[in-house]
Amino acid sequence: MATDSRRLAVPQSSLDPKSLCPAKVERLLNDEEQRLDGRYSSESRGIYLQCGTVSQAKGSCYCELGNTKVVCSVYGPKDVEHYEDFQMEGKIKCEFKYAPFSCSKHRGHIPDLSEAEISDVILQALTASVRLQCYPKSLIEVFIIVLENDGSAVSASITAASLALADAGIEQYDIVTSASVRVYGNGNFLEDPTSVEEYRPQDFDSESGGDLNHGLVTVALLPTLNQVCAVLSNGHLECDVLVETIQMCTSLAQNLYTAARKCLLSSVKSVDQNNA
Amino acid sequence: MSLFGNNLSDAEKCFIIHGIQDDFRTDGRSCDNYRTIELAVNVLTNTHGSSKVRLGNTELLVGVKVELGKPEKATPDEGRIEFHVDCSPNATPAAQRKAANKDFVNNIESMLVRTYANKIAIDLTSLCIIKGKMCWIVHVDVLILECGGNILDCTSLGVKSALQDTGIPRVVVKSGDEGEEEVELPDDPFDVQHISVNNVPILVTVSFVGTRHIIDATVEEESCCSASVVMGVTRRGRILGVRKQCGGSLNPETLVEMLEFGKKSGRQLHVALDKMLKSYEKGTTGYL
Amino acid sequence: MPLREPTLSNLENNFIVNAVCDNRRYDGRRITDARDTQITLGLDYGCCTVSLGETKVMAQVAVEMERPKESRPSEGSLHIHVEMSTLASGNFDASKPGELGIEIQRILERSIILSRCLDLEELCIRVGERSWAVHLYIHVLCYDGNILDCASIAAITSLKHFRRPDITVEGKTVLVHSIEERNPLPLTMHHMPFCTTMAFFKDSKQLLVDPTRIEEKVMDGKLIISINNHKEVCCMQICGQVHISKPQILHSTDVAYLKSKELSEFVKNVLTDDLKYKQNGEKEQQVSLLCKRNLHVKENLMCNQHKKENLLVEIVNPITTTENFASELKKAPEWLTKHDSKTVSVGEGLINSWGKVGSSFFKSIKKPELPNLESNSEDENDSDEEIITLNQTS
Amino acid sequence: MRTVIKSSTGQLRLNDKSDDFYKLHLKEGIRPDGRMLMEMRPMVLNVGSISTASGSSLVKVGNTTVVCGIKAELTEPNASHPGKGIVVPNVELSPLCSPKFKPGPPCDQAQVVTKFLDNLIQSTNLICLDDLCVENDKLVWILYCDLICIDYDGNIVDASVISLMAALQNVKLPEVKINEECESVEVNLKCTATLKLCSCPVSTTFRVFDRSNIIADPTSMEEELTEGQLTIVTDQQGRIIYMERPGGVTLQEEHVEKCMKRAVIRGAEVQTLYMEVTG
Amino acid sequence: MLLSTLSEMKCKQNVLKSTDGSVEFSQGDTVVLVGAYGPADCKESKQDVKEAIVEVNFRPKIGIPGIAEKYLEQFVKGVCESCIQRSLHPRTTFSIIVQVIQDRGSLLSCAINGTSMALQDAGISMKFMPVAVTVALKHKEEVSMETDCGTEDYDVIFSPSLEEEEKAFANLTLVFDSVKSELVSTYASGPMTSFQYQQCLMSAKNVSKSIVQFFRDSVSKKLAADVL
Repeated sequence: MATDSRRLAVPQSSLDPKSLCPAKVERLLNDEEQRLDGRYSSESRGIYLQCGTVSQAKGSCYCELGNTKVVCSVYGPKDVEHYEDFQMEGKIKCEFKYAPFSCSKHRGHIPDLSEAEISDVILQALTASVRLQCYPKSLIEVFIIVLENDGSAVSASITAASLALADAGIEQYDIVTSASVRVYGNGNFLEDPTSVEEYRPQDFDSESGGDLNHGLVTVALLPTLNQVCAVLSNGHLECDVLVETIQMCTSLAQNLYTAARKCLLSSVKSVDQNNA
Repeated sequence: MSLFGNNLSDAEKCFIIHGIQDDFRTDGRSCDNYRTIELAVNVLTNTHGSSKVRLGNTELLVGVKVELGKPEKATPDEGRIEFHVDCSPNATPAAQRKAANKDFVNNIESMLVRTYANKIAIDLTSLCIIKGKMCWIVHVDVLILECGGNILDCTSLGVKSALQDTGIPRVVVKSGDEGEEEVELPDDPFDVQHISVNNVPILVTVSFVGTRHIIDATVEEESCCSASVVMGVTRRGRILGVRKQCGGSLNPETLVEMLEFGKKSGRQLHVALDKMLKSYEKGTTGYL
Repeated sequence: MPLREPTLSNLENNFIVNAVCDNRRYDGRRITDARDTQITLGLDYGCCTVSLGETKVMAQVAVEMERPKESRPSEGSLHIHVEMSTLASGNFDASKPGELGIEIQRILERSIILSRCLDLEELCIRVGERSWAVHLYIHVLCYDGNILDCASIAAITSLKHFRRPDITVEGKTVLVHSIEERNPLPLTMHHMPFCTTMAFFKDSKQLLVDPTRIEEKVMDGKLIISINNHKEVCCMQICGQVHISKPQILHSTDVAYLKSKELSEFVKNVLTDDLKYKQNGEKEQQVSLLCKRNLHVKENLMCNQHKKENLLVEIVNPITTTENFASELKKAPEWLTKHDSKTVSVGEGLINSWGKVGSSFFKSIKKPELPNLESNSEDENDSDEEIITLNQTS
Repeated sequence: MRTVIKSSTGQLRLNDKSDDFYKLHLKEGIRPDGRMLMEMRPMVLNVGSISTASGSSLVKVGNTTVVCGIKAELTEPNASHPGKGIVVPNVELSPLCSPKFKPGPPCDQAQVVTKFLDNLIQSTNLICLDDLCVENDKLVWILYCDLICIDYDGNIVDASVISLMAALQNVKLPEVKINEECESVEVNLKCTATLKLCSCPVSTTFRVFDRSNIIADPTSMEEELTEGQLTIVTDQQGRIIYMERPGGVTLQEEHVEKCMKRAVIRGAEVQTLYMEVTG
Repeated sequence: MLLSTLSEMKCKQNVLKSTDGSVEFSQGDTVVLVGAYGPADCKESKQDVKEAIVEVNFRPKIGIPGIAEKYLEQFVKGVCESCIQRSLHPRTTFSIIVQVIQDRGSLLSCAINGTSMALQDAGISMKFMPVAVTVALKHKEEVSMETDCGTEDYDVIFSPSLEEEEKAFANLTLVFDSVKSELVSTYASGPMTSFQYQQCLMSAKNVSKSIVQFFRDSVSKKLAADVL
């Protein structure tokens, strides 16, 4: 009975009613090359970016990618806790969390392994762009919460985190933008996948190696420097396909740069207006 | 990884980087060479399969245990494979700090989970006994004894060897009273079947140091590395899961080169490992 | 925030050791005397407060249903939890039991659970499916040495005093009867083990029963014996720097046995008295005292009680009536803004940092119409929100 | 002219000066953000925007933003209440929303607000738990009500109550049946039902400044300058269904009365808001 | 005017040797044991340069303290923060532990009254002594024939027992200061009109005065015992 004494007790397990009537998705693309939501395979969803969402934070960003909703806030640079070693470079701490209601199944409150991994990937991506040598002995904290996960939550989080850092006035070499592509069989690439379109091994029969060239690739990019700062993939891919997908992600991420710039510009404008 | 890197001076780092530029590493290897791999399987008697691997100064122990359990609701005709990684506090000074140890272990676990979360790595349906009711759960426990760099590659070698070594008791399903199925375990402990490891991936970490990429970096080299890519490579050169590590960034072209390089090295490593495991069956310990 | 444990000066230290060597103790007791034992039973089943001199422990027993362990499908379980409350001593941390707490818990487990004094098979409801789990909570309220003896008395008394609800099993369903419906049942106990702590001084030559906190601080070590009324030793432990000879152990066992016998008689009497009180319908908390040598003079004087006749109170009606606030309310549409079917807002005053939140946050985004990269800013109401749509043709 | 204080730079460290700063304002009967003492901040309510949740809402009270998502799942009932569903509220005050909060397990304040919501649900019999039962002793609904604070600028209690209520009103439960023959659970996602709510509480929070100045709907800074808040929860009939003041400056009766009066008016306002979004 | 009864109170002071002040306080069948330490040393990270901090630990009888205890804690803590003269002891801590011995209703008021006496027993300087009263409003089971009771169809019960609390439609706990009889803290649940609330408030205020008298008697009795 090792329950969390700081929260109300919940039963050990519960079932998502939707999982009991699995509407099996047969194909993600129809004959007209259209996806379930009507998009073409090489068509991204609209992105909405807004800085300064969290009034209490040093910097913050809200990102909406289709139905996927992510909020990120940044605090710091502040003193590192005294017991940590002295460092000439600043440190970033990143915490990524799915809200309990954001996925199809209710999620626990304590970060699990996959959330810890994503935190790490985002941290690595941000480390590449932040000028850490400008912040000796300091800590920059990045908190990300996914309110709704309808696919590509990791990409949305990385983009939001970088914009939030910019909003906080943290020096960066470049903004980080990120995009995901689902590889769907030979030669089909679904850009900016929704949660239904994300790779799940149980969708395949194990006979005849049915999941060859199925997988999901996420890439984060420093667009003006043309440097890749995060790569994450799963599924079963051939190397050439992987390379091709990465290139596709890179160009998608490159396109996001305009949106990110616009968002930052408009947030600066609105601050100016308020001051005036 | 920089987390466990020791504090090298700038001059030392410079020496290592320049060496790598000239394809000559501090221990005499060239950029595409692994360190010596020492391998032993079936080292723990109270597991179903086990292995002990030493790669340079990195050493770890892998034990596999199987137990009967219930399949997940979403996948009623599949068994499960679960990974658990432990790091001895003696493995490296940083591992004595609890938080750092946990991050380190999580990192390995999540990469293993990532590369095994597909249909190809292990045929999970072969682990199912009665659909929706009973299956085998394979627990893979990794104990890291010493960290000498390139822990991920070493872990995956250990896991593959231990899985190869694993014998699952051959159970018989009988329909008992009241139409319920009964499962009978064999009396003979050697009446086992082996898990097919033909498509099990090996992790290959390609590190970018200075201006070149290398495989199998030592701790010192890891602390000079600006970015690295870990990938799961199968025997046939397919890629199951990629992740970029370390805080630096990479040119897209370099990244592609590194992936190609990793794939090539992974296939070679598979061949070498299989050879080694085969010779082991004949009763000799193999060296790479 | 734990306070520091007070230290003892050498002078105090020597005084106590010398006294003990002369077969005397600073509180006037003899070497083999325990302090006054007092048991207070409450209204709740399985709850008692035991004090041993100044040391005070409360015990409470509770049951819950659980699934029995696979290795013992036909048995219930008994769990002991020792809570070292900060009440007991300023240097106890309520969140963790500490070394002392763990020691007490381990010895109680060995003496009560492992000696199988509680019939666990009786606690099984359905083999392999349901059983009772008995939880024994020991709250240490005041620490003046020898918590263990006090806790063991409290544990046994509360287990003896406890009544669990009656149940009926029909097929697979288990029906639990409330106390009003059916008389609750006691737990079956085979024997009553009590712990006795003996402190050793002077190179383990001098023995002392029931050490106080100060005596615990200066002693060389201690011998703990848990023994029941059948003269069966249930648990024995030596701690500290002592080397005890065989005759000493035998002698100690005899001492412990005598004490245990006395205590089990005492506990039995207390419980039968309690039953009588309950039958007479008296609600008073029952207090029983063993060895009335030290009179508790001040206790009754310091206890103040409200007299019944003074308890009548008057209910006052407020003079102002505060009904019908709602009539002051204006009609709705004037202050309410409706943004879309899902979003409304109310009020004015502080400016929102999100501007027109209703229309930007959680906005459903329009599908792009043009198949090339474009950015299209919607300038509604001069707000700065922009919707940027991205697209690419393959 | 209204003065607007925007703390976009994050944490403001309070000192004696800011105390005086407030006192000077209150003397003139106005608060630094331009509000009157009993004036509430503007409020925005949005429902049903999170498709992964069974019911959801977003509430902004001034800068304070709370998102409530309710996830309905099926579980075995509690052994002591075999015919009742389970409702579990949980308030998350993560370090994301304010520098006041630290990462890790929920802080005292989050625990207290969680328990407050739990008490409110139980004491008002807000949801008929018998309705949440699918099959006695076998299968019941569990409603995980997770409230996530995205921006903490004071008065989390009011925002939480409003967002919880709006989200509960927005919940849609699919039809669930137990097939007796094969003992399997059948779900009909097309046929959904809304929750029946027995009451519709609205909470209003006050703080007392300097013994005599009562301010409604405090901001984060105002919370730091005062001790103990007074929360009054009213229902649609204008009755008080919950009241809580854990301590602080002593209050006279007329102050309490004044607050109750304001709470009832506020209650009616928000009730209309609920009506608007649920249609 | 209606009349009601307050349940019997009992107060035993200085019961624990280890604490600075301790009280076993019972109201009817509800018993709590309260211990207070302070002003005492404080961790640097928690220190307040201007005033002392108060820590309250509410301990249940069964199980480990959880979220329900945290909720009750905030009331005891809030009351203590407003009654203790904290500015006299900057950078220190007051620690109060409330152990439930027996819960038979009106737990919160019993805990607060107990805390009040424990603080007094510890000799901690206070601005006033908090006095708590629990009130329950219950619908009349049958309509009373007496006409002078007014038109109310409910009973006002002071210090209700657990059963009475369950049956009541509204429960209130009100905490007053002993000097001016102003409201310090309040907890109320259940549908009630503001008239009813005001009624309970005024009545409880009167009752609080007799409880203050009880506190006085207890203290003088203790002092008399000390002299003996």
